[in-house]
Amino acid sequence: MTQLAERPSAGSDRATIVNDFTINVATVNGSGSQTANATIVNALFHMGIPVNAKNLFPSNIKGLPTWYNIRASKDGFTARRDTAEVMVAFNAKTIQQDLADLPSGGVMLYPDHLKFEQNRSDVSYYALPANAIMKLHNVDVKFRDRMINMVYVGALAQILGMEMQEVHNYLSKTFGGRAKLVDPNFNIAKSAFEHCEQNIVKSDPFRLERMDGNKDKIMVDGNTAAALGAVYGGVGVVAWYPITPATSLADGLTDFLPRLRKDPATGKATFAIVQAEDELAAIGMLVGAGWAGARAMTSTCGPGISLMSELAGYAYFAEIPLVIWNVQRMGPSTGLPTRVSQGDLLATYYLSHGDTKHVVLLPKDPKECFEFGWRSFDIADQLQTPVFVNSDLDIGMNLWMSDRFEYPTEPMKRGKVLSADDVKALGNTFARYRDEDGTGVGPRTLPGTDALGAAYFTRGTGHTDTATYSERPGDWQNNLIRLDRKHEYARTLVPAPEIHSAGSKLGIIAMGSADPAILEGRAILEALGLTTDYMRVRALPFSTEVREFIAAHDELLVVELNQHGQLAILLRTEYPELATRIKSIAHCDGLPLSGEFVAARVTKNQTVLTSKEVNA
Amino acid sequence: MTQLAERPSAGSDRATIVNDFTINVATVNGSGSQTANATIVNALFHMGIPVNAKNLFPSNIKGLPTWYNIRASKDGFTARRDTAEVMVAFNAKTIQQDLADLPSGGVMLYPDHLKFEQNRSDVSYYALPANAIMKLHNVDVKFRDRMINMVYVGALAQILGMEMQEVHNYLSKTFGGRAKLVDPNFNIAKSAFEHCEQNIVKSDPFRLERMDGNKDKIMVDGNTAAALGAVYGGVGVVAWYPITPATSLADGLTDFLPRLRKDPATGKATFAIVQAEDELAAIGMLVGAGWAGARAMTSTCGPGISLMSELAGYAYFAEIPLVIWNVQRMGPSTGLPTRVSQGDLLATYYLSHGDTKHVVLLPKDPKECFEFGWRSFDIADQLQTPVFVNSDLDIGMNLWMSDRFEYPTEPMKRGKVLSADDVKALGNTFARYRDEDGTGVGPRTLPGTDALGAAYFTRGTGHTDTATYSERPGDWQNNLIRLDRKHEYARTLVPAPEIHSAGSKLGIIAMGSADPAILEGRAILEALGLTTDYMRVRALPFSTEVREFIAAHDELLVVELNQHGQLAILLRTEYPELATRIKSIAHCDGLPLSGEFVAARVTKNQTVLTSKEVNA
Amino acid sequence: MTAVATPEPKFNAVGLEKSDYKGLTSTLCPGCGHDSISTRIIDAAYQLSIKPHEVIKLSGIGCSSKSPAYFLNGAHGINTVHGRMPSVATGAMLANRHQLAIGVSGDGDTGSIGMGQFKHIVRRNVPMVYIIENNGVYGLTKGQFSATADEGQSLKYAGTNELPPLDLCAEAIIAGAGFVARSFAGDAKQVSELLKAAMSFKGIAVLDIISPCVTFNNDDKSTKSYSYGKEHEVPIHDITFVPEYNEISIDYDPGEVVSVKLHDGPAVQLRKLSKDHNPTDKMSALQLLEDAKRSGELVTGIVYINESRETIVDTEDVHEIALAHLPESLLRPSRESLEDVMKDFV
Amino acid sequence: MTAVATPEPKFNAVGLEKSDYKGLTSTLCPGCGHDSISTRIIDAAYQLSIKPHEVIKLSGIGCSSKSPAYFLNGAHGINTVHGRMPSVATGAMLANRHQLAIGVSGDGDTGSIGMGQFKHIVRRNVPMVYIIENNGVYGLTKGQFSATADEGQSLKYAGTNELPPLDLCAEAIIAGAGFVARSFAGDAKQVSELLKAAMSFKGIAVLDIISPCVTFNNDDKSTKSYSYGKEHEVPIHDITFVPEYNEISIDYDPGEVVSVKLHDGPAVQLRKLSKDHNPTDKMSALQLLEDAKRSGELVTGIVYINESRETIVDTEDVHEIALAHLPESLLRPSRESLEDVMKDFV
Ligand SMILES: Cc1ncc(C[n+]2csc(CCOP(=O)(O)OP(=O)(O)O)c2C)c(N)n1
Ligand SMILES: Cc1ncc(C[n+]2csc(CCOP(=O)(O)OP(=O)(O)O)c2C)c(N)n1
Ligand code: SF4
Ligand code: SF4
Ligand SMILES: [Mg+2]
Ligand SMILES: [Mg+2]
Repeated sequence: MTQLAERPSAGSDRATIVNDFTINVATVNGSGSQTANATIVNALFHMGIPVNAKNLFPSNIKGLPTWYNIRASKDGFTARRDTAEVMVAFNAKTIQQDLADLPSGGVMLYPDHLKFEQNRSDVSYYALPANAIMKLHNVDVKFRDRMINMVYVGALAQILGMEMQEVHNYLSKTFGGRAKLVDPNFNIAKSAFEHCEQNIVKSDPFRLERMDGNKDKIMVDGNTAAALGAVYGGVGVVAWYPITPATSLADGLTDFLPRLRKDPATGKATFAIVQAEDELAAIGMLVGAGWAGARAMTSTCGPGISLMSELAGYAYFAEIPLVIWNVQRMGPSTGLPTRVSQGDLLATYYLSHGDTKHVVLLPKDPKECFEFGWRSFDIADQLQTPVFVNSDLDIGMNLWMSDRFEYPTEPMKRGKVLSADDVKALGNTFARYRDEDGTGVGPRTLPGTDALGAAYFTRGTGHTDTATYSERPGDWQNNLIRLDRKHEYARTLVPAPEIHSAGSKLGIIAMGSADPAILEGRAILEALGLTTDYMRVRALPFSTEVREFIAAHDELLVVELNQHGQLAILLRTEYPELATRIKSIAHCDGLPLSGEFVAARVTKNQTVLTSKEVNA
Repeated sequence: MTQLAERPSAGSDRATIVNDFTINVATVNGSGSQTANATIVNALFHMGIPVNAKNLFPSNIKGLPTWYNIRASKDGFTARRDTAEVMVAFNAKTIQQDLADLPSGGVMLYPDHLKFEQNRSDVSYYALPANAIMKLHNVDVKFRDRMINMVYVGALAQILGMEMQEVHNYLSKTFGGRAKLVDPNFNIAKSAFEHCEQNIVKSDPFRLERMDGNKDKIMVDGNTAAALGAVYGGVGVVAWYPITPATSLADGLTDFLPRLRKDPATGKATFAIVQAEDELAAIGMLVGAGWAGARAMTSTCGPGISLMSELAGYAYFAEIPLVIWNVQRMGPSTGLPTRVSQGDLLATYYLSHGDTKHVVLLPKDPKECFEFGWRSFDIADQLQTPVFVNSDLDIGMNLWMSDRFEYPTEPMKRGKVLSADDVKALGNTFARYRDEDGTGVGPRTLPGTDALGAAYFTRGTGHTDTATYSERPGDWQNNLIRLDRKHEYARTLVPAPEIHSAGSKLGIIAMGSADPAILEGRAILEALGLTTDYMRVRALPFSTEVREFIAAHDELLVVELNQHGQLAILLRTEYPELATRIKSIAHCDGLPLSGEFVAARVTKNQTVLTSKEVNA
Repeated sequence: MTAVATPEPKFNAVGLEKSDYKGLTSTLCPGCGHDSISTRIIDAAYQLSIKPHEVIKLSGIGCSSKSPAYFLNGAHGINTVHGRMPSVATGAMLANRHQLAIGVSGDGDTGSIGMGQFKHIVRRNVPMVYIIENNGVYGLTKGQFSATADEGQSLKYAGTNELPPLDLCAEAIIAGAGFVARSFAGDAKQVSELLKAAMSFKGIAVLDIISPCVTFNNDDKSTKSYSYGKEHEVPIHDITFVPEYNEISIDYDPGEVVSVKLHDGPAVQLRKLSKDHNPTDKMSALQLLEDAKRSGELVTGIVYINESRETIVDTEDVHEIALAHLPESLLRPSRESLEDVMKDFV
Repeated sequence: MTAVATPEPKFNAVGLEKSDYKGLTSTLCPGCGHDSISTRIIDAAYQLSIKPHEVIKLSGIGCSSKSPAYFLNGAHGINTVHGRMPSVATGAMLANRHQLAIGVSGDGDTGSIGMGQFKHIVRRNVPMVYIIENNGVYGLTKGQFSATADEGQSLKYAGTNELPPLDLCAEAIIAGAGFVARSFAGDAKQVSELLKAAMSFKGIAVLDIISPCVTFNNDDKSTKSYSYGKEHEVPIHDITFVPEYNEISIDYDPGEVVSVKLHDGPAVQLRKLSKDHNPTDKMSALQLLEDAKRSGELVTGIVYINESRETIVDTEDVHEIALAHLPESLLRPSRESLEDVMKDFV
């Protein structure tokens, strides 16, 4: 077979664009385009081309429009782009609009049975005889919908220069080498490839070429990574309730735990996974497990976070370690369940009534999801408190090109747990909530500790430092002051911000999945002559480095994916004396940020944007 | 009978202190001291002496220590005081500590059967033959515990000069004039009075004297006032779940609604009250009722607020009017259920995940509870959103001397509700979420509207302005921007702050039940030569006057009854350019603030307290 | 209407066509049981000549809970949050007692997260039709087991279910429901008749309708599949909804037919089929369910019916004018009354 | 121990005195039913020679839920939030399968806010003793009706209750509980024997104990009062807990006694009293409850017992070493295994 990319480009006088464009696959959801799309992503990845994928799917099971964006970026940028040059238009309902969305010079691949108006002359149209190919291969009607997608795989291969060998490799891997599945799929792709080879005159400039951009990289989604991190973090009890986009994190645990965490000696599970009846029960189970001494976690998102509010406050106050993965989706309310946002920062930090304040970690990508997967348990155990990890739908459910995961660098930190011997050595007594070392953290014992004086009573009501019930004003106040001291101590335990200094007085601040867009935005700005510094905040409460960065810059732009500029709000709250330097660039339409957006908004920003102006 | 106060004071060479001291009654809870204490409060009130009462009760039903503070203040101050001069020590368990807590020159009344060490020589001891008096009156053992408290009523009357006629008046009123109940109680008091007359040599300077300080005042608690306000606000559906200190608000509705809101023509209820199975169900019922067009409300506190989180976000986003009374108690978690705090400001303002932001009203006293009782419905209907009213245990459950309630000054405002005719006039169509007038509020129809095109579908998911489902980024963003516009509009509808200007550059900012302490604190400071201005914030979001007040002062001290200085946090967040002027004085021990505390902290405050320092 | 003989009159008694009862086009999977139930709701409302604006449609979250958008466009609808439809329905019916409430929920929405509210709405006897579209899985979150999934069942994605299923009919009966029926989305006629009866019932009518999820739980072995239902359905009786009680035609042996009169005129006529079952006896109803569980039969029909309980609208003695529509004169007492009340406070 | 005949040996088999099982002094109202149940728990644990540190005590919120502080000071206790004790117990027992969990809840805590979690913990068969101290009111919030209050009952403060009571025994049975008993706090002997049986049962044992609230609901007419209980209690059988099955002495006519063997040796011996009741039959249990409701009898004893279901600890196949105590070597897989997994991602 001849890759079209190997032939001289015909019909286009524009310069060839290699490994630097985006393919947008428009299909109907539930039609089984996942395999086809994953094939493309993996083929590009194995051709050494930096790639990333953003799945824009609807909140239903079958029949609504869905788009899958695959970006090739020779420079290694992995943010979503605002435009896609190559449109695979396989959805009759959206084809006309999909055409309209193409940039000038774009490419339109479509199955020849779809009718639409070719009302643009500035794009290349490639019709694919999809039905004919399916007929040729005599595909069982049951599999027809799914396998027809291999037509565009083959066509893209031929037209753009994607290697068919890599297509084959991926199909083999995904179907476990079973020829009965691999062959029919591959053959359809091949037919499409051959059709293009013979019939299509390439009139566009886009090409894919093998390069060496992905050394030591892996392709993985953040939820899988988080699950794996938790497995290596020694998770004991998982309690969860299905909800998009948090479900696949629990699925990851359901897959990996039996594989990696059965005791080889006995075959017994060193874990338990419970699908709870709802999120109130899920967090209740964590409270019980954390109290009893197992590492306990859940994965959920906004509605679940709201439902967990009462028990999250209980765990904060009764000082019970547990980990809550909040894979954020778009709110308020049910919102857009299949769209991304960073809208739960305030909700998680302040979750529950009455002066509660939590620890929140903010991973940026699958690699950090893996790390926070295990580290969150260490932090929770050391602080004896709930730890939230605010991932999001983009990190959690999309395939990311990621650095390889690093095996935990330190042994587990289980915090101040007294054994029976410890209690005996203390004279058969201990003070559960006494702060001996200024960290605000007291010692605890676990149920079952066989020593007189080891037992204590845990409650959500006022207590002395020996855990006895108290309504005395002084006891109450001392306890809250100690909890605040613990919050200060937390600043020293949580991951410090990641700082990119280029000597500018203009600093960008962001968190989590905004990172790729910031990196690309900074590169665009740099090219325009505007150098920026950048701090990626990795946790609440803020560590001292956060303040230092802000103090060292004249103007700070806080770029985030929510409506109210929540990170900016918290930074201003924390640093009133620096508040006027902090400007908010908040955006909230359900799509991951793009580098173009960041660059445009930073350029535009010359006036002070207070939260009020942003909200107006 | 001779009031001791009418006799020349014997055995004390100190100046007489008239109508300006505090009585602290220490008893065992569940022992039935309410009647006795209420008698004292009411007697003072009817003697024209400004009075107030703070009940410090434990979170159980029977047998634990409880204190009841009654303050007489000729100057009309109604804040809690840090000390009480007159101790009625009727609790064996606390009597020794109660003695220790007396200020020098204080008074100790106690039943002569209680043993304790009279280890202070700077107080006056008055022993009361309580058991003997009970025996004299042959009280049935069933009523003994309760009625013995009348002993201290009679003794206080004689020793301090409280009028026995007023004691009798109150007993008559409270027992509906039934002599069978009035007489035995009064007779015990009388015996105690007579005992004191004959046996006690007054050695203290405290006296009560009739004055004319309470014209046009009433004595009432805030929960009763709130319930009554809601009755006059046209509440339709009440759904609630018992929780201290919110229960008596619902009880008020259960009392007043049948009395005031049965249709005289049919005898039918123009309301429905449901004790729900929990707070999730309570708010669910409000959502249903508010959506269907009835005025709907609940009363709850912290744990209930947390549980309502998901549906509160739903109501915000689906734009359903309802009213939530949050009678704040001490948190986090179950906390101190019978102690006061202003700790839910952040929790209610930001309640629910994903960029939700609510309207919160902040009443200061029963009168304002009455007003917000009806006005909150107007605001909720006009804005089509949940309205929180953050009262607290101090306002809600304590007896306050209050101005008389004012009948609603305006007819009900039901907001933009389209009738069948309206819809027909619009051509049988309307756009539920279209912002025609820049307020952010669209028109709604109620279920049952008999016009083609009147029905629409309410949801917590993304929608266009005609209420059809949408995942389009632009639709989503427009909707959130409109909701923010509505938030801006809310600033113009909510009660503006109350401002006391005395031309100072130092401003105090507070909210709710902190008011009496601020007023008294300012008076103390004024006497010391420090003039302060004062703004009492009455709602979130802040109206423009709030900013103006801050901008007009060099230094602002935000005094509040919580741990983290939540009002200060929100003010700094809102006005970053003024943030450095705003200092936090937050206090959180479960007791209402006192004027002495305010004065002392304001005096001490010379350095900038940031939230971080407060938290440390 | 003309007297020309047509199979079905085009307009019903309130002058509406069948199409006036339609909703939006469904976005559920083709073949989903839920869609056929929506069609039955359209049929029943049309046949009962209900005016769409007199209906309110309510649901929680799930594929099932989406379906109120797919019938009766002319009725106000509210898609609430997961598991909390019962409380919202309670509030709505108190605010406007004259609406006919049709609630649609799923086995997850009712049996898992919503169990507490379900029990309590039944206990309060809120007048409404409460439909559970029971497919044994969480459709919308892609096929996890729900609380009604078969014990020991294995699914490719969800693994093996180790827990016994809850029986939502038994739950409803124990909690005090007066109308409890089980049916099968594949049995169009029965579902239609049940719906008409339920819509005419005074009090809460709980319909637990097996409604296959063709995408995640339509395996032959699953008791929630079409094939299982078709093979194992055992209707207890043949159900006919009779608009006017006195119109009941006694075509059958009297012993063969039980007629249950409903409060406002209509009745349901139950012609005995396979089982000897007295649907007015609670224990017999529980026994029927228990037996069915053991035998693996999908027993359908009215499991229990008893219209004697008062509804919440009665016990609350709610005004005839819907609370939502009361005039200010009835909502705000007089100025004098306030002065009067304040006398208590001096 | 000496052989001198004393009424009760001072030390039990693990060498502890009764006082080693005490808790703090109660702060409940004098005479509260809950306190007598605490005393019975102390008795039972002492008699079973349970080591206090092997117990965990759990509760929700309410007067009843305070009581874990008043027994077994030597056991870890956790007073959770209102209605959510079941989920906390689930997590705790998964984390440490070797503890004996004793949960104390109220009728409000379980029947109102906690209904959903209650049904689901029963369904999951979490091994524990689940005690409902049932007084028909919310004691701690001062006397509102709970979901088990009598229909039509009037109380001075709470007014009249218009709703039918939920029967928490029936709820437990329907949800799949293997040990369901009703008792009366005034019947010390029965409560003690039931507790010992429940503590020895494998799986969840639900005890619905009528526990009078002397402050708010102790009216003669209330079915939750001492006087009502004393007058209307009808024990089904005389219950004797037998530590070793083979020790059962057949003092009675064989037909008069049913012995139910428990998994680890002990048994309960039930000598028939007033009623013919087969406690191993689910329908018969439901019938018993239904009849009792109609007759107004306070039928007490083991309503239903069946130890056959697996507990959650079994179905989850949890390690013999408590998850809470696993060493790092079993909690963190090897470095190589991670390399191996990552191969999936390239
Ligand atoms: C609080 C909350 N938790 C979880 C979810 C995610 N969720 C959506 S639908 C659903 C289950 C629906 O199952 P079921 O009620 O059986 O409906 P079906 O889709 O099977 O018709 C879940 C768990 C949610 N929307 N809200
Ligand atoms: C979320 C929440 N809502 C309400 C309350 C208030 N509350 C405390 S105890 C209780 C009811 C207790 O009743 P029950 O369980 O029957 O216990 P009892 O006091 O009668 O023993 C309520 C409503 C609470 N603590 N938490
Ligand atoms: S996933 Fe199942 S329940 Fe959901 S629409 Fe598809 S078939 Fe129906
Ligand atoms: S109020 Fe009732 S339940 Fe609570 S302690 Fe007193 S008697 Fe017991
Ligand atoms: Mg389902
Ligand atoms: Mg109770």
